[in-house]
Amino acid sequence: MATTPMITVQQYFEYLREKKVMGAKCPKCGNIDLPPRRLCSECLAESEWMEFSGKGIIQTFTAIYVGAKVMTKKGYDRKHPYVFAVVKMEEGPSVSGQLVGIDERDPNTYYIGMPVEATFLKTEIRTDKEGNPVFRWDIGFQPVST
Amino acid sequence: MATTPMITVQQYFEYLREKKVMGAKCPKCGNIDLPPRRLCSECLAESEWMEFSGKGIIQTFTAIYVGAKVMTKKGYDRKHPYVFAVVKMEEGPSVSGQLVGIDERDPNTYYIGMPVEATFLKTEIRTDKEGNPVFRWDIGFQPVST
Amino acid sequence: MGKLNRRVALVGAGMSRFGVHYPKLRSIDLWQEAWLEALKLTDKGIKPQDIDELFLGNFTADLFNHQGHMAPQMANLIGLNPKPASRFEGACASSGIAFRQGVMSIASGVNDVVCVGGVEQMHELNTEGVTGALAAAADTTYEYYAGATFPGLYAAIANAHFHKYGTTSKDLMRIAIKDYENGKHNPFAQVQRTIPEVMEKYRKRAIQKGQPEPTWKDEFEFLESSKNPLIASPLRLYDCSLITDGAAMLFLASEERAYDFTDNPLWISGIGQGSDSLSLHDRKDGIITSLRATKAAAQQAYSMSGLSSKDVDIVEVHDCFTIAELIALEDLGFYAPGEAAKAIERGETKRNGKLPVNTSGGLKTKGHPVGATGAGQIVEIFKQMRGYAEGERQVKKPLKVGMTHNLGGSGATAVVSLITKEKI
Amino acid sequence: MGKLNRRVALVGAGMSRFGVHYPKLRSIDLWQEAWLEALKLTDKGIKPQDIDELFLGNFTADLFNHQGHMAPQMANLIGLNPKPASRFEGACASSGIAFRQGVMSIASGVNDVVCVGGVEQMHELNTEGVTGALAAAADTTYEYYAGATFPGLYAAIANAHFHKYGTTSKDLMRIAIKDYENGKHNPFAQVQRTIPEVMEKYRKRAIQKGQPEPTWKDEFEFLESSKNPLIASPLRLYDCSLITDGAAMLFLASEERAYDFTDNPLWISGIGQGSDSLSLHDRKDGIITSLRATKAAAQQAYSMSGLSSKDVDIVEVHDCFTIAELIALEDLGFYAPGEAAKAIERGETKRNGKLPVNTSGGLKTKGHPVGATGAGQIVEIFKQMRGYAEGERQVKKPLKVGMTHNLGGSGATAVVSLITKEKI
Ligand SMILES: [Zn+2]
Ligand SMILES: [Zn+2]
Repeated sequence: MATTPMITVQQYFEYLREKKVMGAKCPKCGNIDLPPRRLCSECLAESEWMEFSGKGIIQTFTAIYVGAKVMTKKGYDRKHPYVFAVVKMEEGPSVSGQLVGIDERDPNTYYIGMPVEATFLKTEIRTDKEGNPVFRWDIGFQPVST
Repeated sequence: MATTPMITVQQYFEYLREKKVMGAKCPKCGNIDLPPRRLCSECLAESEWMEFSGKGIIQTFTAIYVGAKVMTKKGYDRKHPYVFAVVKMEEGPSVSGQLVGIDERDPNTYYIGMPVEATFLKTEIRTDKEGNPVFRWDIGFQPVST
Repeated sequence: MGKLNRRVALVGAGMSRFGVHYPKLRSIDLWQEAWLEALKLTDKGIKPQDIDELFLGNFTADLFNHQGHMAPQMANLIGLNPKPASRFEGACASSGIAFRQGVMSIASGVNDVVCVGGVEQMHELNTEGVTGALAAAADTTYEYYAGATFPGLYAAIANAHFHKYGTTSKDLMRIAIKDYENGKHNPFAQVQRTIPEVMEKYRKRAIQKGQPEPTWKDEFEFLESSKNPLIASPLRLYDCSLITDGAAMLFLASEERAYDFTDNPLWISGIGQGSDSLSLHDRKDGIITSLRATKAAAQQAYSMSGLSSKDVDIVEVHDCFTIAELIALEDLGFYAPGEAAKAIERGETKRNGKLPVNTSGGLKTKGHPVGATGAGQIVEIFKQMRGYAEGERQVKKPLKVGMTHNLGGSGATAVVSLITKEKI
Repeated sequence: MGKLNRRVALVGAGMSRFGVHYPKLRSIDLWQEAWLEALKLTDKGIKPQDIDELFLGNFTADLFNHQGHMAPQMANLIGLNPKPASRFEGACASSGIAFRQGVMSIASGVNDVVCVGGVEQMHELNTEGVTGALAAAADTTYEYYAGATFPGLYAAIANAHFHKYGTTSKDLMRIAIKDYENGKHNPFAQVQRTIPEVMEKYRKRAIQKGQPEPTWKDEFEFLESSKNPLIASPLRLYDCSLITDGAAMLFLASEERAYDFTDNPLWISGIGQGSDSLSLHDRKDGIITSLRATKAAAQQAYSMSGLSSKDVDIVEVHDCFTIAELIALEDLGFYAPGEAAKAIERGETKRNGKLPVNTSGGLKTKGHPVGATGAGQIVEIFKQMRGYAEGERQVKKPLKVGMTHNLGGSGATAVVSLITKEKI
């Protein structure tokens, strides 16, 4: 796999920008990691990129009323919470993401065990020298479209 | 000395705002501290406030061309450095302060051993809820007025 | 491996008042106050010349006060320069870590007497700033942009525990009610008021303002009301610890030197530390209803001392949130997974119950000056075991074995100590 | 007191390339690179299962990357959870402190094999941001508003040294020239170019641009020119260390376990740490031409090992600024106060001189990823003493005793280690 880029934090974010969920698979022991790791979390051998389906189920969640600044900037507040979720992907590993496409104020619209799929959420993190916004892309989740 | 305020960082700054250089003297061993300390730096007994004359001599100094943000905000830069000095006070202890009232670009106007006296320098540190500037007062030094 | 090459004693301890002190009292001032308090409870006194090294816990004065490199500064204030002085950081477990390293330094033969402390001055920032600084204890690469906050991470743990074991919000409320009852009797605590007293305050205020008098039939109804708003479901305000300024200090000595400071040293008979992934999503086998770092730390401490959970007479656990107290009691081996809530309901963890838990009031009422919390827990165990706990707070039964449990982040660090009256 | 209850060996070491890596490589990436490099130089290999604990040095990822609580995260990346993992902070001496605590943990009997490391990712901030973050290592209560910067504090030290001993800027330039010459031969260094090569680069660029060719008659004239601007008088650009991203890692073992990893362990025969007031103005008796923390640390290390400065064959000193290298050589006992400059002029500190100093290129060319610097110095001593130093950099004389000297802030923390080929 000499032609593929090295597994780094930055490259993982680049793939998210391209709307790809790229984890890592260990060629030695078969262990799968997400977010990806250069060194396998089971045996420390050098892993290789592996694309994920994006599908998973909610492992746990919370509706957050006093939010992180990154979220309050997006308009969430005590009256309109956002939902933070930990999702177990069908390939095995779990990952954190915001849960969207549900009614945050209605706890019946999301639950542990709910099937979800990846979506890609952008956040303005700063402006560049010309004053243009610079974005970061993160994995998020939404109910599986049927 | 029950009626005097406790020796705290905040009270030292309050005195600077009132243009008083207040150090501390240990009633037990006679040791003098500046900035003041509640516990004597020699014997850890509880010290008492002691007013300083403000006079001292330059122990060392430097003209700073790539400055702290607090100073670049005041307009100092690579072409106009400011001078940071450590001054040995006539009561014994040394303290740091900006040296003003000299020509920073002319190293002949300040030197180790030069007699100086305290001055009080204010810096805007933030604005309050109404948008009014909030200041902090620090000890600085200037050539002794003759 | 896993044993101390020399015995280590706890010979003195004290803490500043925990509370909202900025700008009146800063770290420098709080630290000096802790020294004076620790001196009071060191029977034969201690001098800077006696002390070989300083171990300081601090989470992030970097972000709270734009001050790093605090250990030499704090050493200077109590006359320790030019002796070694280091800062230890593991988020909310910072001074728990400092304590363990201080113990090892004596066992190593390098030191005979050390000072362990913690300090944090959080109120220089407003609440939004504090929340942002605390976020640095979680995984900012992969959790922060997903919206994680500290209450949020523990709320996610709580929901998983509710789902797996049927735990309820009412179970958590019992923990808050008990800890507020304890804090009332701690003159060093930030909040010295029981939940019924809080209710009474609201009642009086309503009457004063000519508003309708609230009609909560009991504490639970109050805790379900709008006076106890949701922070991150299912956690509400009174489930959470406080934002606190404070400092705590301990003196440790080798067996040879211990009696120079007191005739009644306590002994560090077991100590352990565990770690886990910083991010909650990366926990092994996806288990988040139990903290592996706590289990590892406890196992080391039990194994070093030869003691078991059955031997523990009193414990201070890291209750940054009510759910954390509940899970700690399970992970430390006091109760089987999913069983702690029932024991709490039976009153076993009350001050004069079978296993007094957080007699200090815990992080929720005593306060949680992050980097001083671990040392502060040991101050409480010291006071209780030596009979110095103030007023009603003093546990009446004999206390032979005390335990502290100090957590960092959402469980990425845990430190557990076993402190005994007798040499083991 | 002052002795290690068990012998401790250095059995492996390695570092990432130091340089400007953000955003391509972050702390997480650099740390994994350091692991792979350290593995290469551990003769018989090492596995996560062999390692009992992680000791991590980091100055302030809090301010550089808004990330605290890094030790469990770094432990996770190399398979160490749930074992203990702690972060140690003493500004630029952070991983020197981590190293000493790791040594003590083995001597204490608690651990047999430990991993010590350091990591810092500085380039996430711009230069102004980095300067602001570094200011947190000085006294922000009493020095920062007086205008203190790090170069400024060392410049004030330099002026005092010039005044007292007649030291000159030319003396400092000789140090820079020597360290750049060493850095050229270090493939892990941030700048691998001698001062004459830097001059040549400027010459070529001028010719290319059709500008008049510079006519510096030697390195000194270049270093007095506008190409080497004043940062804080008398210190200029090439007197200063670099802003660097990097990580370094070491493996330590008890005597019983050392031979499981190599047939040629090195031994930590002496180690010491000193502290001083954070602020320069508060130094004892007003002495700032010498650092009391270095003297205390060296005295402990010499006393523990029974060695003296005369026994040292090679040393990495903390040259955050040229003046710091000069003063270190005096404080460590190699030269009398005010005498180091003459020895440097005689060439004694060159790579094949009597006392090779900073063969790695030092902080000024190898780079200064603050929290990784102390561990990085030990990587260099390990490579030199084991004969692994790359190319021309390898010192030819036999190296029986190596020393490292790691400073924090303007001298508020110092750690000194003595590493020997033979057991002492
Ligand atoms: Zn694998
Ligand atoms: Zn005194």
